Amino acid sequence: MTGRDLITPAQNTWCPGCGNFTIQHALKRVLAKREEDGKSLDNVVLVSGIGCHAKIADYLNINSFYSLHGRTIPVATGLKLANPDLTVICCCGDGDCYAEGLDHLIFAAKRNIDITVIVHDNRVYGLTTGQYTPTSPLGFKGRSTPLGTSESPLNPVELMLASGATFVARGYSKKMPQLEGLFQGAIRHRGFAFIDVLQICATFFPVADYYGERVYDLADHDPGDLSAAFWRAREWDYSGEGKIALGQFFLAERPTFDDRVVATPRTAAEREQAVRDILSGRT
Amino acid sequence: MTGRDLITPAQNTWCPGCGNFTIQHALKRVLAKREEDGKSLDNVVLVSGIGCHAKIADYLNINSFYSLHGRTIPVATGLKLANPDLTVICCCGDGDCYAEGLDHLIFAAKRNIDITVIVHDNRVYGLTTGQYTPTSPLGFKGRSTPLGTSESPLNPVELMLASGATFVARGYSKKMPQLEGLFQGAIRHRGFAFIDVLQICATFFPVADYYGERVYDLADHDPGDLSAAFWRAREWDYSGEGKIALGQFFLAERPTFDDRVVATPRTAAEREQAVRDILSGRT
Amino acid sequence: MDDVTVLVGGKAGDGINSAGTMVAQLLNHLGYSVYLNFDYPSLIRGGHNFTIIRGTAAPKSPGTCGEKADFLLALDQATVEQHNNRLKPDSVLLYTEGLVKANGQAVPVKEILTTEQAPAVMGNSAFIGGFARAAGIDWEIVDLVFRRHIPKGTDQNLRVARSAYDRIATVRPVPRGPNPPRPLLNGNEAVGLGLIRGGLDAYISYPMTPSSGLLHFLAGESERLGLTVVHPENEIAVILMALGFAAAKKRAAVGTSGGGFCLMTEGLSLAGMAELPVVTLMSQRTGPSTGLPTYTGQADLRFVIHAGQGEFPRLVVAPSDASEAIAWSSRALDLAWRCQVPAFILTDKTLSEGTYSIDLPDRDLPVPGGDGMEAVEGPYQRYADTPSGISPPAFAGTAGVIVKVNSYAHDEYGITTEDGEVTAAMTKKRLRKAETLKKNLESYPQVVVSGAPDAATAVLCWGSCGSVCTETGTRLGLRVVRPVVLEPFPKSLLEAALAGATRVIAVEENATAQLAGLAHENGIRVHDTVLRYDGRPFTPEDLALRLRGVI
Amino acid sequence: MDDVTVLVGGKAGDGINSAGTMVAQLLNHLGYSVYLNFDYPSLIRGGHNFTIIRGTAAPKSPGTCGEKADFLLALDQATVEQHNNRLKPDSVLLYTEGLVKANGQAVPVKEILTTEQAPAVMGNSAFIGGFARAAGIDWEIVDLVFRRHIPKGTDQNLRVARSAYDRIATVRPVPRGPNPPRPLLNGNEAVGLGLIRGGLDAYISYPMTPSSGLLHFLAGESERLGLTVVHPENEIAVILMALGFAAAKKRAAVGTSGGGFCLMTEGLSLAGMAELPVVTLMSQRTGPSTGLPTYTGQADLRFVIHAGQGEFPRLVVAPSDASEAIAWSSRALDLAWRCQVPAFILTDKTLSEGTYSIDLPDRDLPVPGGDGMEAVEGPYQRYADTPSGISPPAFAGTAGVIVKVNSYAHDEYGITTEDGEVTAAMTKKRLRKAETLKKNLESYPQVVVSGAPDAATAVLCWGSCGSVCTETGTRLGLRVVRPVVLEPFPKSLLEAALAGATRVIAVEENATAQLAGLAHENGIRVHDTVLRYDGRPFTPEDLALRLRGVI
Ligand SMILES: Cc1ncc(C[n+]2csc(CCOP(=O)(O)OP(=O)(O)O)c2C)c(N)n1
Ligand SMILES: Cc1ncc(C[n+]2csc(CCOP(=O)(O)OP(=O)(O)O)c2C)c(N)n1
Ligand code: SF4
Ligand code: SF4
Ligand SMILES: [Mg+2]
Ligand SMILES: [Mg+2]
Repeated sequence: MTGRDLITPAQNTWCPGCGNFTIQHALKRVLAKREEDGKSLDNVVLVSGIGCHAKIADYLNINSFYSLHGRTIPVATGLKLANPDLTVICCCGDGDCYAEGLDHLIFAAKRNIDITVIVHDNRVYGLTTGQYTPTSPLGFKGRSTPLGTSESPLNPVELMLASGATFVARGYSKKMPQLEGLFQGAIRHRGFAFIDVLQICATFFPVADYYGERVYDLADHDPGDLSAAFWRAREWDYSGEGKIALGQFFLAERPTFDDRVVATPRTAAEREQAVRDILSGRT
Repeated sequence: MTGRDLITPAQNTWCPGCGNFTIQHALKRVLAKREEDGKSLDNVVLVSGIGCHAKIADYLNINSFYSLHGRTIPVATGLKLANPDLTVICCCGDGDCYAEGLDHLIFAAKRNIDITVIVHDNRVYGLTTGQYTPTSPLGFKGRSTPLGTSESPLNPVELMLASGATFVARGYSKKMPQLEGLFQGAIRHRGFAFIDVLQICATFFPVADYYGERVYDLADHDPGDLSAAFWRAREWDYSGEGKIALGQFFLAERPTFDDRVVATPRTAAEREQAVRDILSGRT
Repeated sequence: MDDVTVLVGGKAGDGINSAGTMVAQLLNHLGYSVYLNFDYPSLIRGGHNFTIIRGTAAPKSPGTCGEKADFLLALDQATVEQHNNRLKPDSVLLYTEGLVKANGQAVPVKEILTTEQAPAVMGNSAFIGGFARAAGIDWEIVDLVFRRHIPKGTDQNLRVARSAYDRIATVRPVPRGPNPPRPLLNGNEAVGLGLIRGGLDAYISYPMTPSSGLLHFLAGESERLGLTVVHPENEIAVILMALGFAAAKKRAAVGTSGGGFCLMTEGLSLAGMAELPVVTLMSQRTGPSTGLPTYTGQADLRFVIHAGQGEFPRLVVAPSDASEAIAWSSRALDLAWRCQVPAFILTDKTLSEGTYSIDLPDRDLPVPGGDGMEAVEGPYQRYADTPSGISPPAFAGTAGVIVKVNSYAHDEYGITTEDGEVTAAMTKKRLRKAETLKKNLESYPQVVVSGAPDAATAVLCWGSCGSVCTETGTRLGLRVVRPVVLEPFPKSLLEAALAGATRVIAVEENATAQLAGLAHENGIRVHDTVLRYDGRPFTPEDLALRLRGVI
Repeated sequence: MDDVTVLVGGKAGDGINSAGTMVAQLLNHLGYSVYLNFDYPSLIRGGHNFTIIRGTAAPKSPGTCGEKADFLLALDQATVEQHNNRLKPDSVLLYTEGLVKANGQAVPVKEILTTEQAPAVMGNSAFIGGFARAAGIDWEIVDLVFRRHIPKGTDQNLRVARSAYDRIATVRPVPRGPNPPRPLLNGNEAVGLGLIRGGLDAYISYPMTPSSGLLHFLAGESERLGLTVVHPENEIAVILMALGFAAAKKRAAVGTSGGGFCLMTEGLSLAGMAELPVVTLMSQRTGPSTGLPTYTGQADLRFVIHAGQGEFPRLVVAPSDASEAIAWSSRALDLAWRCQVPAFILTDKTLSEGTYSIDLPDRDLPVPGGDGMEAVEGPYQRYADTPSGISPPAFAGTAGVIVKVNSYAHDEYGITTEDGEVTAAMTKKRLRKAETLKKNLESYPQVVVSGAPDAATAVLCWGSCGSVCTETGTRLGLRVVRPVVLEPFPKSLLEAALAGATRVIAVEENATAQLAGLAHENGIRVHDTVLRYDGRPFTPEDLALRLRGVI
């Protein structure tokens, strides 16, 4: 199917000023370009969790699997292993894939399964009205922690580097052109691609000023250098006053899980024969 | 209770040559010393998962919570938050806490909850007869992967460093005195202490020769230096030919979750008054 | 007029729920028993929200709202369009001047805010003031309610309200009602207070609508209640942490809904085997799966009764309103600890997020017969096999004993066993606790009868449907029978309550009539069902119509 | 003698299961129908293991073993001590010379190994040879069985066997039986072959006893079957991956037991809502919680039927033996895809790890009436609301269509809705699929009657108990009625099968009689129960005794 309208008629219910608009727009542009390049979108699937971010599954007019809170990645893994021709993109939330489903994220990186994971990291549970997430700063006052959180945030970029991810990047919802480039690179990358997108939540964590003062572009960084990547990742710990690097932290080529695991299918006749062979071996 | 026999009458069913014997012995010695030092063992609780390792809950004659596959850490967290006077020790398996329950491990590190986590890392699911785990080497042939695994192992030491653990160590079931020291240090440490113990599985992964050729002692390493710790952790990726450092990788003092979170209890009368105050605020 | 309904509608983010609460407080202080239901889609801004507030002269909260509104406060055009059909000929419609087109009285919100130099958020105060005047509510009551419930910027808010009060005409005066002002509480908060009374030490929860309100409430009150509140990484951690608390002698409760509960079922089975008490607030919403997160349903009864592998006793109570929720939440925690079993408080969106006038129940008298625990000789046995099935508890940290908690089949000491006889004996021991639990329940009103208690036609219902069934049953002359305890199933009490009924109709907010199935399983015949499963609660009108169709 | 029982006992790690399998193959090639049950504790070395192998002249695998043994092969002393009571006056006991003290014939294992310069692992071959001679089995059969089933070191093993064969006396000759040699397969493998015949593309599982055998089997055969086999990080990932496969048109199955299934329930509810087919092998063990991992039970029936929040149709089949498991696993996968629902193959340790002589069932004829799918006009609607409830499927990657799968309440296109009417209509649509599923099931034998079909007293049972009930029912002259399909419950078929029965006794391996409860719920009266829940399967003797007590 070509020439489709990339946005569905579903009513958009993100708050005005929400960073999800930018993410959706960037993704839409990448998809549009893909079509312009003559590649069908019929092989693209979007997998989302549950949360504000996840509504993108209703809004983008492509194949989608609006799954469960925390479970984008195993669904995406299943899709990819079932049909390696698919381009599988996960739109996750930070509560979604750094709390509820963190283990899947780490295993996807470890396996180097060829999917793209975009985390709408607004550092808050948006849809459930503003509780802290694993990337909220220490002391964050949300509805479940009115006296402030008692734990330091995770650094997802560092964690992904330590887990073996082959494409690790960070974007920002107020840096649309860079975001588009990162998305495009991630989708093209053969292997597991991870992008933590600092996404403004206009309602519960509107920290554009804080980001504005700290972000800088990873222009002079060598994404082949893992140690440097770690160092850049640790400049900012999602809490303090450090500089916030945006762009590609790390890039490597490694064999993918889908290449290694997928079986060569057999015909029904071959299988029935195999069944009989197995049985005769048991007689 | 003092002077107890530290071993229960339960029949021990570990295979001959199993590294779990050493771990148990080391732990027993640390407990015995604690008693000698005049500290009661009544405040010690052992939490285990399910697996060969976990049988230690039956064998050691101390308070224990023989929990579920993958779930030692949340149980331990609950125990510690409920009663900060408890000394809580988790004996986990590698399948247990690097696969099924990996997220809990990372969150325990992030929170710096004051518990000790000992991972019996035999790099195999022992009790379920030898399937690969997250630390099995690439290509490991287990019963679920007879053609060899398709994924590289996780490096738990690196992962723990990236997650904010304040005490990170590696031991080896054939280095009993070191193990005892590490256990003692971990239990004394105020904060989250993690020890990955390379444990020989005599039946499914008997790699004593491989380890024997590679292990060395982290004597000259400064455990305050996080970058150096990362570097040492990355020397060996649980698969290849690198040197395997044993000992303490990292140590730091940070506020613990239990210190921050535990509430000051109120009397029943104070609470009934609070209930009435709340209600009058709603009138 | 001793039954008044007000609908406040607007956009998500317009503060519709707060405005509704203020209306509810006005009715409360006017002497009415109040129920407020908040209808909102799962989004943060935009979309259509509305609250319906109903006040009646009856002594108890009505717990249900009708389809018609006496007052419609339209903060946006959608309110007028979607709720037009609720208007009766003499209903009063107030709307935002300039923003909404409708037949009724305009509230010049913008103008008032400008005059009072008040910020936009105070716009709702104008509506409250306007409503108060339209309903002929004395200014003293308005003043009192604002002072009590808008602690910030009270005076300015009052000026805004007064300004509207002075411009609107009293068209539908609401007389004073007979009741004293009482606390307004939603079901989640009521569960919280009940748990506190039951001796709760810790509340552990991962946010999930419609249970999150309890997390927010207890987190907010944790200091003055002396409560540890934890929001961990996921629901698996939630229940396992709670069991850790229990093993250290601290009373813990957890709260969740559908998908979150799924993730707790493994821990639940552990609680059953390890005999660790834990109370779960299970607040139902429309399923399956993510379903309608902010709408109601009663489709998880069977799941809660059978969740977790293996067989072990559990307590499931489904209160119908906030007052009952306080009483039964306290009992649930007490009984869970007394019998060392998991317990459930099964609510739904209607109850959890609905606001009720409550009467703080008296605290239960201590259960006669003590704690059913027999002393056991010799070294401590965590799972001593006693006649009641209940083993005297000790905990990690109890001086002088070694306590071994175990998820495997185990002997009396808690050491793993694979022996068939020991395994069977311990299964029997655990199942005996169900009998002890039943005995402990005897002093409580497990089955409630209302409506026309002697009628030959009976409505069988459970949970939040109790209110709407009682109202409709009373109107139609039907007996209304409602088990509050659903497990262990109060078979003989239910039989007694249905004695003489020739026709039993189950009314449930699900599609497969789960309580009817339970009744059948227990040999109690249900003849017909009236089911609703569009996420919305029954209304008295709707239920009456459908009941008339089957009686 | 057309019914022979052999017990092989020794230490974990002694290869007791392999030795038992060789005995089973000898009986198989001697013309017997075979059943083998392996009893082992949850540990790797040491501890006591034993297999019981039973061969009968009947055409079908007996599927159950008695309490007495005709031959006892004692590889250790514990075998003699623990199984002494199984010996009849004329039983034959063989034991390891030097290691075991007993009355019987000593097998000089050590001496033979030394003579043959054979490694210790070949010791069991001596026992097999000794047994063959004691039972008077022709050497040709021994030779053939060794050549077929011990491909490594065949000749040396045969020499060891022969050496023992030559030293042991034939005391209890077992005549040739009437059956041709047939494949021996355990229940897990049977499920695997059935799934393969149903068109399985992928098997995803996390190891958990007693389901792991299927993972190991399919992983081992993945290449020649062209099957993708994945063992992911945990059970949550397992079921979600399977749903990913389904959404890409690949038939996936998963396998687990108790606690692992708990973790899948959230994904199960998603499958229900998103209408994605997935087949789950749920292999029961003794619960609750970790329970007895290597022992049997039937305590998860209700849990499987009600698991997951909300209401949606599912298929639950419980085959009784390996042949039935092949047939019904294939059907379960077919029906799951036909009706876009989750399906369960509910087994237990007895079936999953028991080995049976099987007869490969014919493949089912295509179900008449096609796939029940109506064409729908216009742009693709994943959830088109058709009369059958089944929407024509398309998948991610299908050219020319956009496929939106959704866990929220959704409209026909798969876009999220919060509309009450759409929500209720889609719930009805999904529940209609249960009717379509029932229609599709009509051509299959959903309820099996055996024993004395016209007897007035009926035994009601399910799953692996079918074999022991049939045998005992036949002996005692009882009708045996067994639903294979447990959900959707085959109410009218069961009523028909029980017609004329004046007394119905439920026989189940659980403590609360779950099938009896289901029957009651469906208006079918069960008068008494015989329950066993010590982790061990009923034996014919035990069952007969207990049935006699209640009839
Ligand atoms: C198992 C489970 N637990 C909890 C929820 C409730 N829930 C829905 S969305 C959400 C948080 C979403 O936060 P995030 O992933 O950061 O997404 P955002 O809304 O911020 O985009 C939660 C907790 C759920 N749907 N399922
Ligand atoms: C939820 C769940 N899934 C699977 C199992 C089965 N199981 C029991 S032990 C085990 C693996 C244990 O491996 P590991 O943690 O490495 O312990 P080890 O036996 O090697 O000491 C598994 C998969 C289980 N008990 N629970
Ligand atoms: S709550 Fe935050 S993340 Fe959600 S839509 Fe509004 S601005 Fe966006
Ligand atoms: S299987 Fe391995 S880990 Fe388990 S007891 Fe034996 S040697 Fe130890
Ligand atoms: Mg978020
Ligand atoms: Mg292990």
